[in-house]
Amino acid sequence: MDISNFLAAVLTLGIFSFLYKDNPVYRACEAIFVGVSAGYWAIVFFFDNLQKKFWEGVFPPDGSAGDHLLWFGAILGVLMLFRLSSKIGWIARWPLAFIVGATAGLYMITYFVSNAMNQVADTMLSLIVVNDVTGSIIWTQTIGALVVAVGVISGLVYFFFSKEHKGVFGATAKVGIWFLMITFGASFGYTVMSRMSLLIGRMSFLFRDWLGLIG
Amino acid sequence: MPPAIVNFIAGQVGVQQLVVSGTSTTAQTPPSHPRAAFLVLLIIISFTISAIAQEPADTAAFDLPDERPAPPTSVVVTDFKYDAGNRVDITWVPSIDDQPELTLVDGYTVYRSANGGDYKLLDSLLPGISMYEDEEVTPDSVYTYYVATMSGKDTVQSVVTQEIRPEWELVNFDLAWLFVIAVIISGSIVWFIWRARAGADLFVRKIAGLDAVDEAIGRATEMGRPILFIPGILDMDDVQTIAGLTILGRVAKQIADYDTRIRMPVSRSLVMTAARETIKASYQVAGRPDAYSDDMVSYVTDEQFGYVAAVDGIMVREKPATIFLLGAFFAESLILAETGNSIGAIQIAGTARPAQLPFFIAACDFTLIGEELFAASAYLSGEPKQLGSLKGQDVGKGIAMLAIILGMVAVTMATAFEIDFFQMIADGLNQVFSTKAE
Amino acid sequence: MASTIATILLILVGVSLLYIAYRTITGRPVERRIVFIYIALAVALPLFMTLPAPVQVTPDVERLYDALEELRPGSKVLVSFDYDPPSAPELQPMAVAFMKYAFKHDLRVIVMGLWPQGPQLANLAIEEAMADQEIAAKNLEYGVDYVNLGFQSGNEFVIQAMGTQFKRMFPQDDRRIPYDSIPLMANVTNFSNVDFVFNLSSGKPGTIEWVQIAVDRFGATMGAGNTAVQAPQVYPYLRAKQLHGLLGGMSGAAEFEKIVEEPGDGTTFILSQMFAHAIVILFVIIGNAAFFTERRKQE
Amino acid sequence: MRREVPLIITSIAGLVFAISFFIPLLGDAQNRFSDWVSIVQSFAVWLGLLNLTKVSLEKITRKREGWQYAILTVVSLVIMLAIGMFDGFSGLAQDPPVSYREPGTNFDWMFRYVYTPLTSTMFAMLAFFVASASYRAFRARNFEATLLLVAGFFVMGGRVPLFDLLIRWFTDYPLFNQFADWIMTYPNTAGQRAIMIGIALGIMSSSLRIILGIERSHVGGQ
Repeated sequence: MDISNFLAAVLTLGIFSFLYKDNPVYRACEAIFVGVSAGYWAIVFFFDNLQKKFWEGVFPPDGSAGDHLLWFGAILGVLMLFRLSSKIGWIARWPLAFIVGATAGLYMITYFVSNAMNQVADTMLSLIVVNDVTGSIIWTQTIGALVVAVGVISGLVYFFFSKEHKGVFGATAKVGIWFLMITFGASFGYTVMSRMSLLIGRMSFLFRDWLGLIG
Repeated sequence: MPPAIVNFIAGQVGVQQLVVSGTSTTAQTPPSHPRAAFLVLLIIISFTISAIAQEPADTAAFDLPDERPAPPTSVVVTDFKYDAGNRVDITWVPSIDDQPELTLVDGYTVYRSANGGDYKLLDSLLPGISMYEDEEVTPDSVYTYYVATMSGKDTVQSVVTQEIRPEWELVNFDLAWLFVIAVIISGSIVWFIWRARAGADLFVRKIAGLDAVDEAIGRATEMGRPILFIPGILDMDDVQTIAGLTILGRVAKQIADYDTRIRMPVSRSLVMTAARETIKASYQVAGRPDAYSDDMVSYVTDEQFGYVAAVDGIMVREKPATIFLLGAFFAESLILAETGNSIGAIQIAGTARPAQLPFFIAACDFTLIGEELFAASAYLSGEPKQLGSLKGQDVGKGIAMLAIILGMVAVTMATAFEIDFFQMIADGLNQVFSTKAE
Repeated sequence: MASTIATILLILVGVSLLYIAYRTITGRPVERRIVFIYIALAVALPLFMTLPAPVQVTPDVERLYDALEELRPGSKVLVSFDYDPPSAPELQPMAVAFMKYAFKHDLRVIVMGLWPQGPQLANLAIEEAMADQEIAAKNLEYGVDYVNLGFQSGNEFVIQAMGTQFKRMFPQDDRRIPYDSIPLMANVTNFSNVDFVFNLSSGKPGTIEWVQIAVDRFGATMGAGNTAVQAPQVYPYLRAKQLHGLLGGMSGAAEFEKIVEEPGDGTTFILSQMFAHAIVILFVIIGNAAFFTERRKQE
Repeated sequence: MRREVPLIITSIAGLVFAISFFIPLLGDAQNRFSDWVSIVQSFAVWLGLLNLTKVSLEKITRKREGWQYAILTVVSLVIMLAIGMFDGFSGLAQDPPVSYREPGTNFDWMFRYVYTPLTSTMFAMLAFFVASASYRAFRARNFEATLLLVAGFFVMGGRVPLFDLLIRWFTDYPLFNQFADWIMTYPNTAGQRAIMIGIALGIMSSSLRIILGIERSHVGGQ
């Protein structure tokens, strides 16, 4: 038997043993998982970023001029490590402030452009979709356009907080919540699908790669 | 005459020369006078007509193995608008021999000369391509380009383009509308925050889930069982956690009034500190500071599944009558909701994470959906920055709804009745909102 | 043989559900561990079965395929592997099928990852694609026909910087070859020099960030494969043509395998997927039947 | 000093990224900042590792509940780091250099046979929990939840050939597949889009607050 796969199988079954009940084997596997995954991340970030991008960026192996502005990144990074100390831990807020600011600046526009503006533009749909050649109405797409338009507007009405949900506005919000529920239903179905796939992957590892029972 | 057209004609001349002489071209000075251009146009037309007339002969010539492909035509270089002066675009019309069913053309090569120096190869491109973006230019230099058709080892060059000096622009006017709308929304957010700070009364509608809170706490009191509050698994830097704790403030006050017990295991030490402060303050407001104890909030572990296992244990052992799940939740949402459900607790949940919301809706009694969580938090806290943001966002939603309705009506009218006026409005709106890069 | 036994067992499982339904409705629900056993069987047994499941290719998958078909041989495709091993059962079949398609159609593949595990999963996918006889016969050369640029930290900021220059974020590839020495990357400066971007994503950073930055800001043409958890969220992008095609979850993988005619794990697993869904649906129905009987009694 | 400096840093970083959309000349500054973000994130990962070590060692020295497992965590962490560092530096010393995670290295072996099964199985357990929740918790308790579950059914049964196999006796037409597709393409898109626009505006307002210094929780203010 392949020793590598055997080890992987033992670890797999060790984690699954939690399903019966919490037990020392599971907790041991969990502890190993935490250690190995922290080590994995640290190594990858060390070699692919710190060594490859930062260090060889500042001191290129081919002897060309280095990019010394990269030092700023490293200095900010080192400040981050001060968080481990309770006395001067506050200084770690500087790099954090940098990351938070940069992310806020980038997101502010990217989300606005891609998730608001372009979506609004794409919802300005013709409620009548006509076949260019024959000139007749394509009913499936016409209904689809209507569904999208009504769904988006009523959904926005539901999330509009400056007006009480009464009268026509309230009725629209009601339609909005129905649309949201169908949306969440779709998400629900897809999430179940996703979770089942994860299990299928492990099962196929156990029966195919390890035991070799399936061709 | 716009330079592009001059260039276009110059390109055509180059082709014709090639066809006639069968040799590669030299640089052509484009005709500068409109009348000269017209003359050139006439020549082109006559050549084209003669080419059509000779078509059979040409097709026969196609099959010869040593046939050289035609060069690309109409090679035009344009400065890319609204950049830092570091991009020019070269476009051309592919060689007429570049047809999917023919294999004569292997692709194109683009050459550049900077400041009148030698031509250097920039890139080899696939057949069918008719554009190249050169992003290795600077505003300090002047460039000329030519494109060549590749066929085996053979290359046939186009004419050389006009000289171009990349220009930089300060402001990207393509995005002017984006900027205007962003400023309107940002401005209204700031304005509303300012108004709220000045003490203006900003209206926020009632949130349905909040009504259930009183009832749920009352039920726990009747049954004499504790209330469990889970603020998600993220730290204090997540807005959902903060919103959860704001609602906790209100819940804790009610609990103090009713003299019920609260139990709050958390997965971050900072959240523990903040939650203790929140509950303590609420007990003080309720006039029962003596009833508060630090044991109400306990830190469990940062580890996701470890935390879930511990909370599950608490649920099963202490059987809380009411469970609040308000904050940022991940895969653990369904495990918590399921266990809570199995002990028969009333569950009030809320998160802004779309992937977890379905599970809460299916397994809990009340769910604050997405933004409702923040709205509830703003409503309860009355904090100016939260309230102001909420109102400002409503302005954004208002604009979105209005634009959609207007655009929809315009497009529909334009399609149904083919009225130009509506088409104009529809196109205009689309231009304002669609920002797709080219 | 194994297939027959599995089928018989599965039928028995189905029949025993009736008993569970009876118990639950009469107010004696079974323990959760019993439920665990059911789901384990529903997933494991179909792995031994050889029933063909009729996979139906949906328009979203077709759109991706059409977009790929438009690429001429020699086109450069950037594939970003933004997922980790837990999502591999859904995304790896897509990756393998995509690689096989790309190599068979002489597309030049540039691989990268915004998740640290991505490049290693890419290596696995390439390994598997290379095992195909037709592809092996092509003797594809690393650095010329395909390249693995590796991982870079910075999440969406990596995409942002790549908009100007790939080299900035990937000074060397995963094998530590300098960017400038890789023949395939010789004329690739940024997104304007790749013909198509394909993104395999299971979260953040992933398809959403790629659309926001690479597509909407830098004008890349993009298609994506997503885990089923994420897929519903990117449908608005699909409608607005910010995305050209989407493979969603295991069924998306199976459909893609069908349309590119490279049957693989997606096709094999779809049967298990089907039975798992059946069990979940049945459990929801049983649970609700009990819920409503209970409620009626109370009234 | 403790508050002001981070607030200024936040505003500058935010402004550069937001405004460079409209002012192309800021592109270079933005790329510089992206470099730094990338490097700071590596340090954040190492911070996590040091934190984990610190917590685990405390647990061990104070013999807190589960300290034996903390030993395992530290040992496996050290082993992983040692293997990675060894593979990495010995690879760099070779000519041409070899990556630390090339197929065939010890680090790659650890990835394939230790890391992958552990992390995959951890998440695969969710399948069991979904199943038990569907039996014990997902209830059509009101109209909204009913709508959700029904939509979920159609998607679950339509996206795999489940419902279509059941109607095979009547028709070959993939009715449920088409319907699931319709749900995804129209109502789902509409709902997601409404949520999406709302979230985008929410992100815009919180980003604005951060850049303008109104929101200060990340620098320890309120």
